[in-house]
Amino acid sequence: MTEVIATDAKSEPAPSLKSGLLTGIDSIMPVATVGLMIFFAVNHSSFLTKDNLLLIALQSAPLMVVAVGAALLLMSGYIDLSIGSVMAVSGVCAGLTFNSAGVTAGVMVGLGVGLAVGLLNGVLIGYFKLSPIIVTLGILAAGRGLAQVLSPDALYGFPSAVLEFGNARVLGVPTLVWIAVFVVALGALVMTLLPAGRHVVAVGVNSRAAYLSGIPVRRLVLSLYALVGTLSALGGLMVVARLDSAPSGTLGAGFEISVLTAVLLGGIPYSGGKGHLWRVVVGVWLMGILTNGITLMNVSSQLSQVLTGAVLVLAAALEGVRFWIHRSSR
Amino acid sequence: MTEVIATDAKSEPAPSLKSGLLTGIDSIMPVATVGLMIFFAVNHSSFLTKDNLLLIALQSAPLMVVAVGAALLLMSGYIDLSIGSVMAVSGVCAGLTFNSAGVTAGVMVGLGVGLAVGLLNGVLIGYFKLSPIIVTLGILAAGRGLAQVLSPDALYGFPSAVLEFGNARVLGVPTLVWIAVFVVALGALVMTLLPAGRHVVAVGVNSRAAYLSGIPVRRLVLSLYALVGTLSALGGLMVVARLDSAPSGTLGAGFEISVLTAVLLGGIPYSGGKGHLWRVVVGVWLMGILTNGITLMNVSSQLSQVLTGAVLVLAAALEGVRFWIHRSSR
Amino acid sequence: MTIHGLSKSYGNNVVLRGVDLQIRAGRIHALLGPNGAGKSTLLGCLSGAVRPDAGTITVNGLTHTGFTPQSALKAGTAIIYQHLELVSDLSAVENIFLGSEQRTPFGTVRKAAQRRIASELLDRVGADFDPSRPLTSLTMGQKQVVEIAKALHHRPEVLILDEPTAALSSRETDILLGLITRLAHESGLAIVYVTHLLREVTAVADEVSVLRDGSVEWTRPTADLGIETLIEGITGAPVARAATATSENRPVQHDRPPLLELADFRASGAPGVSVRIGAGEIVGVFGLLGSGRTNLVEALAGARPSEGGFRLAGSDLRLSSPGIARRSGIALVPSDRKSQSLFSSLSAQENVLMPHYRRLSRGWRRPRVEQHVFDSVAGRMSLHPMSAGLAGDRFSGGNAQKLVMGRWLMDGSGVTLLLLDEPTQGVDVGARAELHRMIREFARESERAVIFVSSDVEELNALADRVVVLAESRIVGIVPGDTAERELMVLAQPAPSSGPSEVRSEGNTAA
Amino acid sequence: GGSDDAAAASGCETTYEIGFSHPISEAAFVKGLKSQVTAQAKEIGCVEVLFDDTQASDLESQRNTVETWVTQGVDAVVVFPVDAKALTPLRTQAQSAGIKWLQYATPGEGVDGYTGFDNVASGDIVGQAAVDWITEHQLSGKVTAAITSITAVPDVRGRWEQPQKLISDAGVEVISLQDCSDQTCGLEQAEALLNANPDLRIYIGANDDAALGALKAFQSKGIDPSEVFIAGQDGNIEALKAVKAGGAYKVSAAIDMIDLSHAIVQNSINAITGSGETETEAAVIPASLDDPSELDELIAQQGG
Ligand SMILES: Nc1ncnc2c1ncn2[C@@H]1O[C@H](COP(=O)(O)OP(=O)(O)OP(=O)(O)O)[C@@H](O)[C@H]1O
Ligand SMILES: Nc1ncnc2c1ncn2[C@@H]1O[C@H](COP(=O)(O)OP(=O)(O)OP(=O)(O)O)[C@@H](O)[C@H]1O
Ligand SMILES: [Mg+2]
Ligand SMILES: [Mg+2]
Repeated sequence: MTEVIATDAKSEPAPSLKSGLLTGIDSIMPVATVGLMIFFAVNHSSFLTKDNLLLIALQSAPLMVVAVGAALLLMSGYIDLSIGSVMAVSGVCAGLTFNSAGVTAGVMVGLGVGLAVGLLNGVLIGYFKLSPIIVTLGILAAGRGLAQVLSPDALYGFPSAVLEFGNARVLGVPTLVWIAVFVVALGALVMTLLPAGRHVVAVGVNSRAAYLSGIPVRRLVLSLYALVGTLSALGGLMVVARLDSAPSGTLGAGFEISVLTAVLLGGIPYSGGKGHLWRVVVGVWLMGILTNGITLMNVSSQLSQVLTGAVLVLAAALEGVRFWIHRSSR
Repeated sequence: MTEVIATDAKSEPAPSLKSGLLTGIDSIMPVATVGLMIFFAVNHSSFLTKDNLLLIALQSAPLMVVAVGAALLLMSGYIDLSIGSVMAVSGVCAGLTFNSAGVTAGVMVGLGVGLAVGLLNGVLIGYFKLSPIIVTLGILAAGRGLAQVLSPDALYGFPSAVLEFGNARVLGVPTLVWIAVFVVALGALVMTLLPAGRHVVAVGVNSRAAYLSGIPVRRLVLSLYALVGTLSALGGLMVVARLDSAPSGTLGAGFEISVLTAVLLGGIPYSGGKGHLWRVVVGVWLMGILTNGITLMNVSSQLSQVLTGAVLVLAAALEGVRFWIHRSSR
Repeated sequence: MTIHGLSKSYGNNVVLRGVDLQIRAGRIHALLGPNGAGKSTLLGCLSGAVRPDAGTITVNGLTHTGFTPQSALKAGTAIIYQHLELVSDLSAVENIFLGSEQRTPFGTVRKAAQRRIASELLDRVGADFDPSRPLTSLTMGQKQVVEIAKALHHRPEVLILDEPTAALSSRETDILLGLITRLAHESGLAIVYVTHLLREVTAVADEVSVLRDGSVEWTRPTADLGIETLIEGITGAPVARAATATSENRPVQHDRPPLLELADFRASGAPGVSVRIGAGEIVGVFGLLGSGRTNLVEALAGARPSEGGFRLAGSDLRLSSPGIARRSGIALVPSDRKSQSLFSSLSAQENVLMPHYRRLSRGWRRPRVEQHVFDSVAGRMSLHPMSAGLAGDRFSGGNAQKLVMGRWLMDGSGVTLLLLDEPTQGVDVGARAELHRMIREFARESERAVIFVSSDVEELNALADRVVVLAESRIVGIVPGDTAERELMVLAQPAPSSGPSEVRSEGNTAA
Repeated sequence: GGSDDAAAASGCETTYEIGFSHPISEAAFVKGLKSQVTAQAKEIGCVEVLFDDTQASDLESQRNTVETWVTQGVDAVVVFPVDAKALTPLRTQAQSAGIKWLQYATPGEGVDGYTGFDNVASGDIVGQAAVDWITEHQLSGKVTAAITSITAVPDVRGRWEQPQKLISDAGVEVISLQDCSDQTCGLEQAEALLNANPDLRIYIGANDDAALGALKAFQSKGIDPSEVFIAGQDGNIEALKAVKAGGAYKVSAAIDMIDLSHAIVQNSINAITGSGETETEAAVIPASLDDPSELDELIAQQGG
């Protein structure tokens, strides 16, 4: 799907064994995911039902939407830790608007707030060159506080259209899943078909060289932060629509960690410049089935943490193996 | 104090105005900290008492100890997110040993476990080249689970020596504060006087060049992770001694975020290679007085989050200003 | 040192096929060969940066099958890499001693002693800057000198230099050549010297080996060799005229309106520069190390702040960023390829096309068009290996340079003013002639001009219509392109501090 | 203790300073509780309450805050300890400095007072209500149940242990007992469980938030609300309104918040002055449609 880096194997036919090994390793993560699915399927009869798989897709939808934005940002070498709070602020703002000005207005306001926070991040980081981690950590704290100031009381019971939207299905598939698919497709489109996709990667690999060759680096960074802000807001709205409630204290709390994990699981290194969007999709899906499987199998909460940790370390190990094989092919 | 990078101002006498401006900007963070202290002192009579200041030092001691290790690691371009769980695992192991085999054995076991986890991280990351973020995130999850498996029930009521140690004072200053001072001094020593200090920076700036100069990069990375593991264990033990309890579920939870924040506040960029240890000390202290002042002034929890966020963004902005002025002086 | 049967391949790309070589103490052994022949790879095997697949290296009677950087130093080999491998945020002293610090009995660093020794080493290689300055404040050339001092500090028996003069001006080159001659003939070091500048070979080398396609073609004493034999050995073909072409039938464009006019143009704090450049002109910029050449071309490309008059093709411009400069048709090939222009992990095709994706697209990208454009540039530059998908950092130095040059020399790049900082560094003789031809062709197209910085007088003579000579960031002379080296050097000497600046500015406006 | 400036200004002899530390500030219920405590303090007069900002049961943060109060010399602290054992040394230190140490939500040894509600009773209320509902509809063995826990706060384990025991004894299998205390998690857990166990009809939240999330799952699945029994604990306003709406959300073990917040302040004052009752267990009230007027009153308490 979304090849960000043309691999050697593609342009010059390598000896079949090694190229076979390489593609093999590249697909270890998907294979591991399938393996995990088989494990759960064997251990719980209802895992591999259409309903359950659709459910995983539905539950992963907000994560997927935000992860696409975060992946693009990370490919360009930047990071956004404010995601969870952006979801809360925009969810709360939308919630406040739903009841007074209607659903469409609420959605607009929610997305607008996300865009605004994204622009703020982008200006501070892209134009004023402030540290991405500190700035977005700051916005994370401030945003959560702001959300609670805006809505000290619980915010719930929106117009029925909200909940209906959260539960709606098209062709048997939940609308929210369609939205996620749409966003992934959009991301893939940008990365493969649009010039901007190359620019994102260039900035991630060598931002000075990108700047010197005339790519508007600051504007690109600004746009990416704006994108992540907007997608976070969208993710927040998706959660709100499903809950029919916008709990300012907990909405999206810790979401940035899940996003980061999914994106890193997807093999995008922190230093940027690499990665395939479809592997991020696998990363999100892996996290989704893990939570689902653990819930179904009623694993105790301690053990489920050990399990999650083990999966992460394993993912890192696979990543490592891939790295070694690629390297020795140098 | 601990100058990691010789600044231009030092080596080639620049025009006095600019060098004045530079030192001025370099000390904005300390000045801001003092400013914040004055603000709190004016607004709350008990802020600037000896007891309260000692209390802040005491409460910051575990953070300080771990932050020194994390700062060195970050300077070399690596990161450890497993800190909180390492504190928990080693605290729990120590706690299990205290009652059966005595205090000294417990401390040894605790530090040993921290060292072991650190070595594990170091081997996976330094030798097998696995992704630092994924590996340590994995260890974070797995470690917390492990701690809870080891001690599903609350672990408390240790030999009295433990609590006494946690509360002891030497020359009127808590022993734990002395430990923190000692660790900071040790870190400063390494960074300024020992070859290892240069190697850490070299690896952070250009690890390939460091490798080609004959620096044993993998061993250095391993040692740094071992150091962070051991210092995390020490931090965990300090907390345990103060609590007289080793709660496996919450001991050290989220500590890695505080550590990262303090270190980044201290101006060590994520990409490594730069930074002054004394500024990390200021970072830790700033976080300490902020929490303390907010508690004293009874700021509402929402507002306090907004405040904390604002301080972070401000810190990033100061860092940005510093960067610009340094740059334009080139 | 004896090398026997050394082999190395990357994937299916066989780089070294059983290299045999003998290097004797007290001799300078030049290693020549076209770009991508495997020279750097061979040297990497000797320094521990690359692990050979097969073969042995014997130093002082001890036989090794491979090195780590540490064991190579221990065995007595020291290397200066083609791409400098220094730690930019440390000082020169710290870099020189990195990994082998002088220690007190307590294990602490002996800073004063290190500084003293570093100063001595730098003196020895003819440098006079403060060794405690951080590396970021040094120019390319000064960094090169630091790298040499670092290698010497290890008191090696075999000193390996991979194109050490590619980024040096002729004065530093002379100092360096003098230095290695002394080291070989007086101190008895064995020296392996890789270069693409053939007059250096005839000047200092005792023996020459030519490496082609991963194996040694021949090894001969320099005394029997002429330049033609060398070129033939390297290119594998009889000397083509183009390879030695100089500035004949060069039209000087007095009649045409100037394409570029600089009026008191000041590059980030430097004194003002005024000059006019006509369409179709190729202007060389000459100066000593640190004379402000890089500063000037970077400012012209919008990469550094600048003030003053800048008029291109009749319109006044304010260059606030490379992006804006680019849209006005200005492009730069910086001299520091690794950190400023190459996208190391991106493919060759992406490296060449990066600034052009938008232009080549119709909203969405057109892979076939992209492929076609790349193939045609790569073909014209004879890129080796001719592989669109290979990552930028896997190309040899000269071929990587072709990638970043090809970025702007391609057809329809939309560039009218091309700025080149050391455009052919690390490019072999054959390919250099080819690049020169392409630069000339580029400039001949309507309404274009090229400004290039070069430390190589031969190159200036071969390419430039006029040469602007810089000293301390001021224009101290504008001379014809075929001006002899001696004359250029005299002009480029920094003036005594009381020098009357009016005299210089007179020459500035000559067009 | 006591800031006398403020005392003079407000016409009090002395104003007492009380620190109230609840480590889950982000929960909707706690926000309501805090404002109610402030209101009660105003009503009682001559007392100032300081609040802790600790979130997500962060032990370190809680300890630091309370320690700061102790050093500052407040008159009393009321603490909902993340881990009571871990705060014992601090309690001793406070008490030896003459500061009264009261606990909230969980009783403890050696404390100067206790204000709370009975977590076991709370668990009993929802558990018993579930059992009654099972019996009434004769569903023993025909349906399954899920319960959530908050293992990070082991002191409130009555909330899940009681219902687990009661429901199992009533012959209904508890197919899931996992951590969950917010709406998103309740929703996702319930959805997954419902898919796997179409006979899941009983969902007991360790707090109201988890149960509210689960409610959405049952609703969107389109299951007849009369066939479902959802219960939560705490009695936050959103849950009370869900109960009042008469759907699947059958009951919330609601804590009488006025009672509770009044006692938090009054018990502290009593402990400081050494006179009067210092131990109160606020009523845990089964808020359900069985008693609509009670339900309305509880909603009114929270300004609904
Ligand atoms: N890491 C690598 N992975 C794959 N191929 C490589 C790698 N490094 C070098 N090569 C290939 O090895 C060949 C020889 O490269 P090398 O750098 O040794 O050439 P060179 O003779 O030094 O050329 P130049 O004169 O341009 O510096 C080239 O074809 C290059 O593409
Ligand atoms: N980053 C920097 N910080 C401080 N001084 C600098 C910096 N870069 C260049 N200089 C100084 O500016 C002057 C001009 O440097 P510039 O790089 O333009 O010279 P150059 O002629 O291109 O030299 P080279 O041949 O080494 O590339 C030199 O004195 C140099 O020391
Ligand atoms: Mg080379
Ligand atoms: Mg230069």
